[in-house]
Amino acid sequence: MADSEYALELKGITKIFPGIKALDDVYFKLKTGEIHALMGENGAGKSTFIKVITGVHAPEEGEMYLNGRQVAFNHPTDAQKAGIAAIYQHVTCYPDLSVTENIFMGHEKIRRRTRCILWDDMHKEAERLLGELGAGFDPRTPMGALSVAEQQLVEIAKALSVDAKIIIMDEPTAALTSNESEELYRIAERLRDNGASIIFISHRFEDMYRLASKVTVFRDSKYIGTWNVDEIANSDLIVAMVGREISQLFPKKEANIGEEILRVEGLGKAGYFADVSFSLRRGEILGLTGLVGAGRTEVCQTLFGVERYDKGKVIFKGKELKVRNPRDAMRQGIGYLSEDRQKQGLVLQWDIGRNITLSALEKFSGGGAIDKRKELEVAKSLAEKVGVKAKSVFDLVSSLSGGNQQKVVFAKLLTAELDVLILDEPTKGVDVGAKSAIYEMINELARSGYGIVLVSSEMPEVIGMCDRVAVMREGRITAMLDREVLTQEAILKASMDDTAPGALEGRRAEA
Amino acid sequence: MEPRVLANKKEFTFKSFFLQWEWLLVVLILAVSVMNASLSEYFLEYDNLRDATMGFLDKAFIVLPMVFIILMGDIDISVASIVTLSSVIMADLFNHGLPMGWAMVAGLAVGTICGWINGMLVVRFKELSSVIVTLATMIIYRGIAYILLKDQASGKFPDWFQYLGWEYIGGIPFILIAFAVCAIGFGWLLHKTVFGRRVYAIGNNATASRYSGVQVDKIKVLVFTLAGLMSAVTAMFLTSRMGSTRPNIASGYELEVIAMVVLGGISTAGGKGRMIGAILAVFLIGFLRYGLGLVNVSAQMLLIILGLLLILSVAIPQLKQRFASMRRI
Amino acid sequence: GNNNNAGDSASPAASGDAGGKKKFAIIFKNTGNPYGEKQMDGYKNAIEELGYEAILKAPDQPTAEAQIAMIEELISQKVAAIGIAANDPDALQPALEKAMKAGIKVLSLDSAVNAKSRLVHVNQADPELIGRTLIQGVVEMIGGSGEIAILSATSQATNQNAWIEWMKKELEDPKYKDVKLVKVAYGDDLRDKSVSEAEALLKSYPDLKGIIAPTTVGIAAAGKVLTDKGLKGKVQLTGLGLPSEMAEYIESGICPWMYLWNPIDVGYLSGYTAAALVDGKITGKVGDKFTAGTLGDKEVIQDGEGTQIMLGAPFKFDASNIAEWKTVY
Amino acid sequence: MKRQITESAGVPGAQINIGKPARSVSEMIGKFRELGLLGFILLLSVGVQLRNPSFLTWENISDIATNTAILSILAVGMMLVIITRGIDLSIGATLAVSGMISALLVSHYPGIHPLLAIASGIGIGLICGMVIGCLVAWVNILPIIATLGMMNVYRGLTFEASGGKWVSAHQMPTGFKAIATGTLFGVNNLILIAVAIYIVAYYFISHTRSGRRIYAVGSNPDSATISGIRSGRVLWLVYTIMGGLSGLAGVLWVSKFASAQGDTASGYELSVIAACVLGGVSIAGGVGKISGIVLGSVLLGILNNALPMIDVSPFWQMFIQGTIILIAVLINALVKRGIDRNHLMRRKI
Ligand SMILES: Nc1ncnc2c1ncn2[C@@H]1O[C@H](COP(=O)(O)OP(=O)(O)OP(=O)(O)O)[C@@H](O)[C@H]1O
Ligand SMILES: Nc1ncnc2c1ncn2[C@@H]1O[C@H](COP(=O)(O)OP(=O)(O)OP(=O)(O)O)[C@@H](O)[C@H]1O
Ligand SMILES: [Mg+2]
Ligand SMILES: [Mg+2]
Repeated sequence: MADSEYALELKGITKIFPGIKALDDVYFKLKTGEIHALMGENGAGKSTFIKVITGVHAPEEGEMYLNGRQVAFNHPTDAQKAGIAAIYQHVTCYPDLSVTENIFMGHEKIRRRTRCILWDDMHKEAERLLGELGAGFDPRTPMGALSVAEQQLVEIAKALSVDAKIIIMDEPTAALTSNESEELYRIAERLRDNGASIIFISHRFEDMYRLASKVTVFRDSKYIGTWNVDEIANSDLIVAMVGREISQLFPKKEANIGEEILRVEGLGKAGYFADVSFSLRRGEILGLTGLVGAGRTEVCQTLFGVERYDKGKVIFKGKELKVRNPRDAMRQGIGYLSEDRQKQGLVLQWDIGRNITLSALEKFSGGGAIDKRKELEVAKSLAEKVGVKAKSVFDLVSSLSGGNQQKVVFAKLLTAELDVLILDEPTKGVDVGAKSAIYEMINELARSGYGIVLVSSEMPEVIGMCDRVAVMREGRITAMLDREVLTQEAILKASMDDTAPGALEGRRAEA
Repeated sequence: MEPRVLANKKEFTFKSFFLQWEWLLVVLILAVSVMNASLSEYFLEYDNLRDATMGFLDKAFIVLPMVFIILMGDIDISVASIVTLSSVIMADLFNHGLPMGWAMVAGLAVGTICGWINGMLVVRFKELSSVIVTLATMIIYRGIAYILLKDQASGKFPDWFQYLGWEYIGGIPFILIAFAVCAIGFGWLLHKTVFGRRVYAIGNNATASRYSGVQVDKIKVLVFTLAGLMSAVTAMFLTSRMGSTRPNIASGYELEVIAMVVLGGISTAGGKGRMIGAILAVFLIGFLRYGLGLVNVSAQMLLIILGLLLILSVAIPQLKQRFASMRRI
Repeated sequence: GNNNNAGDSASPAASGDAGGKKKFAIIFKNTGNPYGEKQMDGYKNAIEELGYEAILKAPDQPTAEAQIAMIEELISQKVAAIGIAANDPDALQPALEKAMKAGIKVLSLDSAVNAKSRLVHVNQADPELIGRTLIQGVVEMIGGSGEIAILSATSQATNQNAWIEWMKKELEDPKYKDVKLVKVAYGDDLRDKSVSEAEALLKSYPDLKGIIAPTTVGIAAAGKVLTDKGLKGKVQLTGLGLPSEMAEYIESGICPWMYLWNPIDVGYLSGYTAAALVDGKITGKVGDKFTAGTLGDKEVIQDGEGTQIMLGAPFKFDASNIAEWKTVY
Repeated sequence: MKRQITESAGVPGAQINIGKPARSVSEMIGKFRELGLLGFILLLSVGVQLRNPSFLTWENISDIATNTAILSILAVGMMLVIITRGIDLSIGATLAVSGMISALLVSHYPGIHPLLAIASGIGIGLICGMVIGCLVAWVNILPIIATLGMMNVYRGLTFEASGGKWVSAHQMPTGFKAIATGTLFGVNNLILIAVAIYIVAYYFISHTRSGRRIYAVGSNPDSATISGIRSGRVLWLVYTIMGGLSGLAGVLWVSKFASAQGDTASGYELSVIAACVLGGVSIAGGVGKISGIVLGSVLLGILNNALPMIDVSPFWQMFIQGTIILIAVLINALVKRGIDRNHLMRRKI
């Protein structure tokens, strides 16, 4: 059926946003029935590239061929009609609408003559699709009631629902734990075996090795090259992505652990978590890991005063801690780096300097007015300290790549006098280059006496960085593992239900 | 990671400096003045211009805190009702024998309390949005004014009370001086202080602000309370200008105030805009109305002109942006 | 005498510019009101007959605030006289006092301002006469006994309230012992509200025999309700209304007759009064006499603390004459 | 921040999974909201009935329905606008201008068929709505500002069109006035028109693509773009529908009251918005049901009808209405919170 061996071919694509060239003369070839990984640092232009393919953005230059025929998509529906489906990086759901509608939005089933929507058929079809994915929830539930991981499954179902020839997945595993990722791999492989071609974007090397046969790398909006996955060495790939070598991802560090600073006793919040107890010492990095929705973020936010707990107590520096809001927490000495830096960490429309000083404005105010010179000085020195790549502190944060944005959030934490840092997925969606800088920074902070709680879903990160690890499952801490016994197997065992072989297998059995 | 040195200065370009919204307002004010002057020989008389400001400045006091409210992405449509209620309560207390000074204090206090109630409702019931909350309180506050004063008008204030809205100090209207003081105060608050910076932060990203230790709720309550207080200040001036009060005064002020703030370039969608813009807008609309009034343009034409001005003022930047991005492509 | 000279010397500009034509202004309550348009027409006729220039103004909303702004605009234009149909009797006092200080002759028409804010009031009809006539009319319609109700404009409307007071006084007469005024309802001059209020009257008082609606919107709304409910002959309707609005219901017999003065004449008389004030023929004192064009000789008489000029008795509209008037106003 | 469990936006699920025992919690909340409102309405009715026995008579109920018809027709359009996160302050003015122009039309050409008059009113309304739609959808002006500006323009045009005059009952042909007073099977035309509009609107928003897209755009505008929904068109459509309904309401209004004035229905937009809010339409977008706004309109209609009937002092009416709106809205929010909380407590951790 194909006039060409390539299902999709793009030549010389250039896409310009006001003030930024997001894609610069980019090439890409996707064979029929292959899984092709697309990699690159944050801001390399991967997501933009996807949006060009799916017709969300129109490129300024370049040609696109589908099965050898030149096409031009002006609108997402054009791409949908041509059999291209995409799972976008940021979950794009309608929280108020049912799962079924989320799956079928844009291509609802309608009765020919009356143009009336066939709800029954759609619900049945949705149920079938979700069943295949091992999801156990009713397609009539509103999307907003689902957890992030469940929403990601719906996104996948949405892509499957159109029976696409080309499926694009933009960081689908970012919100999933290894088990759920495994399920996704299997689905992807099945789709490939059925003749679909898949473009797979991820920052995780394990995804690429596990799935893809080819890998294409972008760097700074430019096309770098395409390789067979089994032919390129890990280090070469990193060089291609970053433009230089990264010697050591997890720098060796000697822990310098001091007295206990924070103790949590039997903390509980109805519906979210219960019986959470742990202690943290100065200079220590305590890992907090588990499956998505295990309640880690909730625990952290409770400690930071975003939410209230209704059971247990927190002892901080020997005294019982009572915080009503984040400001209280910061005053007492607890800082929090949130999971979602764009929504919770930064004021995107502001420049770097203002973002850094936002939480410590009182320090620069004399008689109510802000001392702008002093503010600039502090902001500049902190931005330099964490190594933000920018022209000046007056650059807008929105113009920075993800990794640099994360560094700005770190700089923000350094303005306050804190003792405990709670870092919630500090490397989520951050490229390898920035990742190692962040790890270095975390170690540096621990050495200088901070107690650090590191929430992470990435096993290598947890094992490489932490002195002790608490594993959570369904709102409870199921294991506290010391560095000596810290292995992937131990963590997995603790994070999954002992009675069932695996969370997802369990779900499937039910469906 | 190679250490980097960041530049010390912000890049300054004349183009971006002169492309600011406020310049457009200045140009518009000049254009309106030229137009008015050519249409009516009376416009450029000093006495007339001076007295014209007395006519439109009363509601301008509400514009100042409304800038804060709209910057934070909220809105308060109960301000006109607060004006009425505090005016009515002031008059009522005065009629019951309270000295005028104390009655004024009570009026200001009532306005402040009304604003505080708005603020508390808005932060306690986040799911409701400020439009709904203040829509309800708008009806309630005016409702209370009706209950208190029924079909009566209330007046007979001491003579000195009338000076507020009608007298001059050194040839300058007192109301203009008072407005200038308040405008400078609010401008300072918004642009120079920690408080103002936080208001902008909330407007741009309330969640991130909260996570950064900004007490979003407290600031919101404070801003709504300020709006209540300034509405009460407007009530003082308006009552003084009318010499009496009724439960139906100041109706429709809320929309005029919001229109001025928007014309001033304050955008809800990103916490952008400056106090000076809103102040310029007050004078732009004020002089436009006055000038057209001098040539006795009919009320309906005035409505149409003001409506179109409002639309154009928001449409121009939007269209400009669109053309700019088209040209770059 | 003296007053006359003072007036002339204080407004030299008024007589000097605009080709030497003196300007006479009238401000009605709000725009788009046919009754007001007719009044302004009458005023204009009179002024132009006398060879002066007329300025007609009306705000888009019937508020005192808007009228104050218009008074300021007229002071700036140095008009010779202002005739005003006030939205509030007291709230215009400071503004009108300022106008008088600037040498402008101020008179009110239709709805009066308080005595301090005017030189003279042009009264369309004696409130006492209106109140008593309406009661006598409705009692005649209902055959001397039964329940009646009043459907008024807003609860603040001064004219209506004065008339209602006189109606109540008239009802105190023992000959009305079988007539019971059950309720005064307020339709706020809004169509929908007046209709609901009229319906509520009919339901709450099933034995209601007559409705008096001393306001155009109210009487027309009541006429509509009685028509729709087929209550012709069962519930009688009278009051004050525009012939054009009421023609339908007078012709159909829903409202056997009603009263109104001729708004054109009210305006016309006001125009002549204004001119007489400006020319110094009268000063607004009791006993002053002048000739008001086609309306003949008029005399200034006492009205509470102030003075007034009376147009005459209201005109009775019934089936025999409504056809010729319905196209006039 | 934790995401609140949101109420399902539409009707779809509701009738289809009859027979399935498991009902989602959100559905129950949705039901509860309407039941609560209904309960409140019944309670209010009983209270009023005790004070004034003529309240619950057939005639009065029919009057309430007739008087509420125009409000609830407008509420349908307003609901769509609010679902897309917008608001329309211009409807009173649109209503006035289309009512005035169709009244002028019938007064000049008395022979005109009433349906043609209705069509002309709807046409004018549609044009007004389209203009606003363009401003909101393609010039990207905030709805509250665009409609505030156009409100002034339309109101000014109404005065200009009429030259300050009113169109009175005697200038309107009987056929035109009969639009609002006529009955079919003993039911007033206005009620029938309103019911017809509910049915069409219900079908439109729950069974057609365009209807569902309104919810999609309101629920998440960004993903709507990515799903290939042309948000601009949806917004434009919504304001155009609102305009058309306002135009229709304008003709009905003029016909019902047999008079067209320049200041017809000024401030009426607030009542319509209040009806939507009482009916559970969320200003944050994406949520709203026909059944809700019907109940919301009915509640307002009952208040307008009942307060004069139980002899409440006119000076208290405004306060009482405002308080009831506030309390209804607050209780709604609190109940929803409670249910969310209960739902959480039931989760086993
Ligand atoms: N709509 C837009 N307007 C302006 N600039 C944009 C827009 N979308 C993306 N960009 C910019 O284009 C560049 C490429 O972004 P893109 O999201 O494609 O990167 P990415 O490779 O997907 O990064 P990540 O790994 O973080 O997902 C970035 O600098 C980004 O700021
Ligand atoms: N959208 C949602 N609506 C309601 N409850 C949710 C939602 N998302 C998560 N939850 C619930 O909140 C609890 C804690 O979630 P939380 O996000 O804190 O977990 P986490 O371990 O931090 O997961 P993540 O890896 O996503 O950060 C879980 O019980 C989960 O089911
Ligand atoms: Mg991306
Ligand atoms: Mg988390």
